[in-house]
Amino acid sequence: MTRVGVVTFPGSLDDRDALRAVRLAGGEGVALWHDDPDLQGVEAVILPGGFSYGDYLRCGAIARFAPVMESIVKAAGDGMPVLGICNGFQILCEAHLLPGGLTRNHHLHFRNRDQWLRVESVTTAWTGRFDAGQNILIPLKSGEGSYVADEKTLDLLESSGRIVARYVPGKGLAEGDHNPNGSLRDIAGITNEAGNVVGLMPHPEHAVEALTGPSVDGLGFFTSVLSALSGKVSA
Amino acid sequence: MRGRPYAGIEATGRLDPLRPPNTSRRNAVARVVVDVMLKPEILDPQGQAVANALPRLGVTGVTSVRIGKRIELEFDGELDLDQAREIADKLLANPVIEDFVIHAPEARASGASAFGTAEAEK
Amino acid sequence: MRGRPYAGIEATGRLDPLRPPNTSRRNAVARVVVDVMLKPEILDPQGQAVANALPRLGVTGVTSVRIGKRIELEFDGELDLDQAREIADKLLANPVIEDFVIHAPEARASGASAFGTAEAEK
Amino acid sequence: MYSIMWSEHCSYKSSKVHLRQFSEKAPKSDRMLAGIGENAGVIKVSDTIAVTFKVESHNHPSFVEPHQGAATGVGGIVRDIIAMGARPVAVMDPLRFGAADHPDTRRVLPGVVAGIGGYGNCLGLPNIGGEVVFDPCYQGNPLVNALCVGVLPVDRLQKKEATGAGNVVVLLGAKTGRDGIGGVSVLASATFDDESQARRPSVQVGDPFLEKLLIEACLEIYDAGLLVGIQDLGGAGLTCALAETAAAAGTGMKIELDRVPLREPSMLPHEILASESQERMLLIVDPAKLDAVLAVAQKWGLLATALGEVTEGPAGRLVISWRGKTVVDVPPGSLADDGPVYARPMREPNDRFLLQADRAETLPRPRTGDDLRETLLRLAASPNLCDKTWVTEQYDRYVLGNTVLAQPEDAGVVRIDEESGLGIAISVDGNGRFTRLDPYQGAKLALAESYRNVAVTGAVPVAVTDCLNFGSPEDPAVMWQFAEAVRGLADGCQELGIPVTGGNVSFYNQTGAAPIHPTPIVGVLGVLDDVGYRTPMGFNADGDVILLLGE
Ligand SMILES: Nc1ncnc2c1ncn2[C@@H]1O[C@H](COP(=O)(O)OP(=O)(O)O)[C@@H](O)[C@H]1O
Repeated sequence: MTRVGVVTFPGSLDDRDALRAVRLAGGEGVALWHDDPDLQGVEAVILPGGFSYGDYLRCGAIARFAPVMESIVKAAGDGMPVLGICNGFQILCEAHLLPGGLTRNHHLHFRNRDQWLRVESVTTAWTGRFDAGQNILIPLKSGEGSYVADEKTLDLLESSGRIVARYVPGKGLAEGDHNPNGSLRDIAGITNEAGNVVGLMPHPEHAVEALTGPSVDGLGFFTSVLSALSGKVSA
Repeated sequence: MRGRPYAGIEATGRLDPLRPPNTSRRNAVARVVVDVMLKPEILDPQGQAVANALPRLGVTGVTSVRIGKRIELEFDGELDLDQAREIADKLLANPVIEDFVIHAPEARASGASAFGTAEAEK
Repeated sequence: MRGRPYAGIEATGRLDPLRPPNTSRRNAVARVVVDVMLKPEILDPQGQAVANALPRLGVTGVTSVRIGKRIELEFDGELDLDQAREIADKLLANPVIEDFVIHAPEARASGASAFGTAEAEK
Repeated sequence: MYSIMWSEHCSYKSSKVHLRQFSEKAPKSDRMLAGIGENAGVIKVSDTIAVTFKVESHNHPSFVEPHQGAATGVGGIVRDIIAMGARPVAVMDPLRFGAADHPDTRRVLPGVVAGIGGYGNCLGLPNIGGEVVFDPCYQGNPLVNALCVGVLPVDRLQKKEATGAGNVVVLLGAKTGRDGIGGVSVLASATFDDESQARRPSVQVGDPFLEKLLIEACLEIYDAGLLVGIQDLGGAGLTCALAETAAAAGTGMKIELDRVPLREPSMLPHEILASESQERMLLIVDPAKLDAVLAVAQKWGLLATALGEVTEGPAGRLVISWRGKTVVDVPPGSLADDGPVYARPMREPNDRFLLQADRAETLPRPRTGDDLRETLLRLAASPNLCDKTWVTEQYDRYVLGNTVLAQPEDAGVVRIDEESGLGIAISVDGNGRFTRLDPYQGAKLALAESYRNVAVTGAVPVAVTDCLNFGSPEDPAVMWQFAEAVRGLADGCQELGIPVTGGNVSFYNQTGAAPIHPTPIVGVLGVLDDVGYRTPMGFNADGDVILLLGE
């Protein structure tokens, strides 16, 4: 079974949820500890949501220096799939694995709601099982989710197909309110040049069971990486 | 910006963000800075978290970190310190847990404010 | 604290939170202040919110508000500005979205730092 | 120490004589593993799993400093739940504010909501429900009640008793500062007047990140079986925790106060003892297991400090030294148990017959289309009926991945066992206006509403917790309201056959001579054998049949 690691930092909250999602997608979830650089032979890594180090100073700023991150940065450079969800996305930006940064929601409040996204890039390690342009519904919950980058970076992301998902209007969202936090160009998620590192503000791991989520659309991220990895093995 | 040289006591990543480069220092716009810090007896979890993280960066000499807010106000026309103080007291600081200090860097006699020196470097 | 008198350009709710009252200004502990502000091109929603709230307080002359962080570091022993700058660059500020300025108020030649003046008032 | 421990907040001196009814009238239940008197009631929900829940107030601090007051309210109730041996799994927040358009509500409400959200979200606890009610009677006394529910294996239940001479007393968590010194006695046990404003204790500021680490560290310590006893530090800080743990075991303690890690080195012994610094727990540890406990603390980056040891009972003494001198030497029971008990005078409020004379039947009814339109618009515009999304969007309801029902449902439902689908439902309700008209019936109605809200999800209601928010007990009319409400709640529980397992009393919610409406908040816990069978509110599909049950 494909082993997917989920890192627990002090203050990580959705780590067990990410492990559950990996399991439901058919993989084996492996708990990784922030203080231990050993990646235990996993083939992909998830940096889960939460408030690592209380989100003090800047979200993800302190977590970036955890010993496990050194191994992850190196492995990511070698092509290992890495998904950062919410706080994980923030950590990836702080670690410069992804460009830009995440700042305070423009309305200054933490916001938790079911959010419509359009999946735009389906060539990443984490989105291969989606259709390009597919609309999905997954929970969003964050206080500092507003994606910012300079114009040049934004243009580059657009032109190279590195915008993974955007906030879009949909059922249940008030008109004109589809962007929940002021993210530039409605960006909800991006990828690196190689397409193995993905950062996503909303939480796919909370949309994996009909009982507890608004949909099961989130499962696609986890099945995608498992397919990508098994494809690699057989190739 | 990284590794930029600095001189004397001032090191700067960038200049005063409020002032566009190359504008004259004496103009009609008045600027006030309000520094808001938690009262010393109040727990500062942010500062604490940063202090605890420093050894991981190989930094050992830091004994205390306190994190507060720096607020830059720009006034149209004359500086009204009374007004600035009222804004700080009513809106910018929470007097139950915070203290504030107001500076008017522009008005300082010597002109040798932190930002001034930094600017001179450019 | 409210309505406390202030003199000249300094108004203070309270003194430097880092220094216990009545300690000498020259001691073995070195202090550094790092001011971190969002880059001017990055939207500052907090500053915006304050700016929008001001007219409600009857304040109309303020044209811009930017809110950043003021971080006070206390070093054990000698001040190491290189180290302070490294901490600021690596941890305290994110160069993608923020700029920083480092001051060492203690070392200022004139001694007329903001907090110094404020302190003298008490 | 005595003035704090014997304060209303800590000793329940005015309420004790009434609260007894909860135990006296409680139906016998072998589900109840811990009841009133413990940090929180514990109910067995299967052969191996138990649930603990409690609602508590943080009203006064939240008026002084809404954000931190509400945040530390969440922190406090969560520590009660941890102290029972449970992992906290959800929170709820019944709130009361003054008029929605009053300027001070603009200060208090956003701060309270941000505080509850900020703390609960950072702990990773889903918020699964609550209330937001506006009424001018709460203008100077907003109510911030917070409920937490936790889950534990039956055999992980923790005790607070400091048994076993020679066992080590360990303080775990945050450093001690000058937070909220005299907080409980000054804030929670007095009305606000100019004098008490001047005596305001310094506000407690919470660190939810540290509390999250505290949760994980405590659970790891429990699972390794390393503890003799544990108690959270809340109101009255160390004083209360030391006295209660020793008194509960009939032992004594020898404590060196110099060992307490301080945020401010200049603190005096009475300040250290009274400090209400947040995010601290007191552990009683067998010396052979001390190293293992310290290792877990270190893993989670927490301070853990041995303060002293348990000494021989019976009738041991609590002896505290500081800088080589004995500063305290008392029997712990005298602090914890021997506080005064008052039977305060009570008198039915003399305006009650006037209120009751004003019956619904005599009110004018809308008769024309225009009247109806007017009434409908007024209802639609009422802040009490408005959409609460502005509040609930600021709370994480998904974290932990077990939330089955939350806002906007009538009750929250969480799965507590993924394999079997075992789950719990909780609702919190109260109605101050009803209770003002008739405290006995008002309390019963709050219970009935909460009970119904739990039952309609498909759960079987099994236990009750309550937070009794009232004015000054020194006012005989308020005392009467209190006594009637307690009698009503106790009778209601007896009739429904479920016990009150714990709760909290908040007195002195009063501005000058004007008390708030008596506001008992009742939380009911229910059990679902399989959350797959929960019933959400609202119609599901076209063609569903609609039935009306009852009259
Ligand atoms: N302070 C709060 N915290 C969390 N949830 C709340 C709060 N206030 C209201 N809610 C939730 O919002 C929903 C609607 O509340 P409300 O309008 O009071 O409903 P009802 O009138 O049916 O009780 C309910 O699910 C309730 O639990």
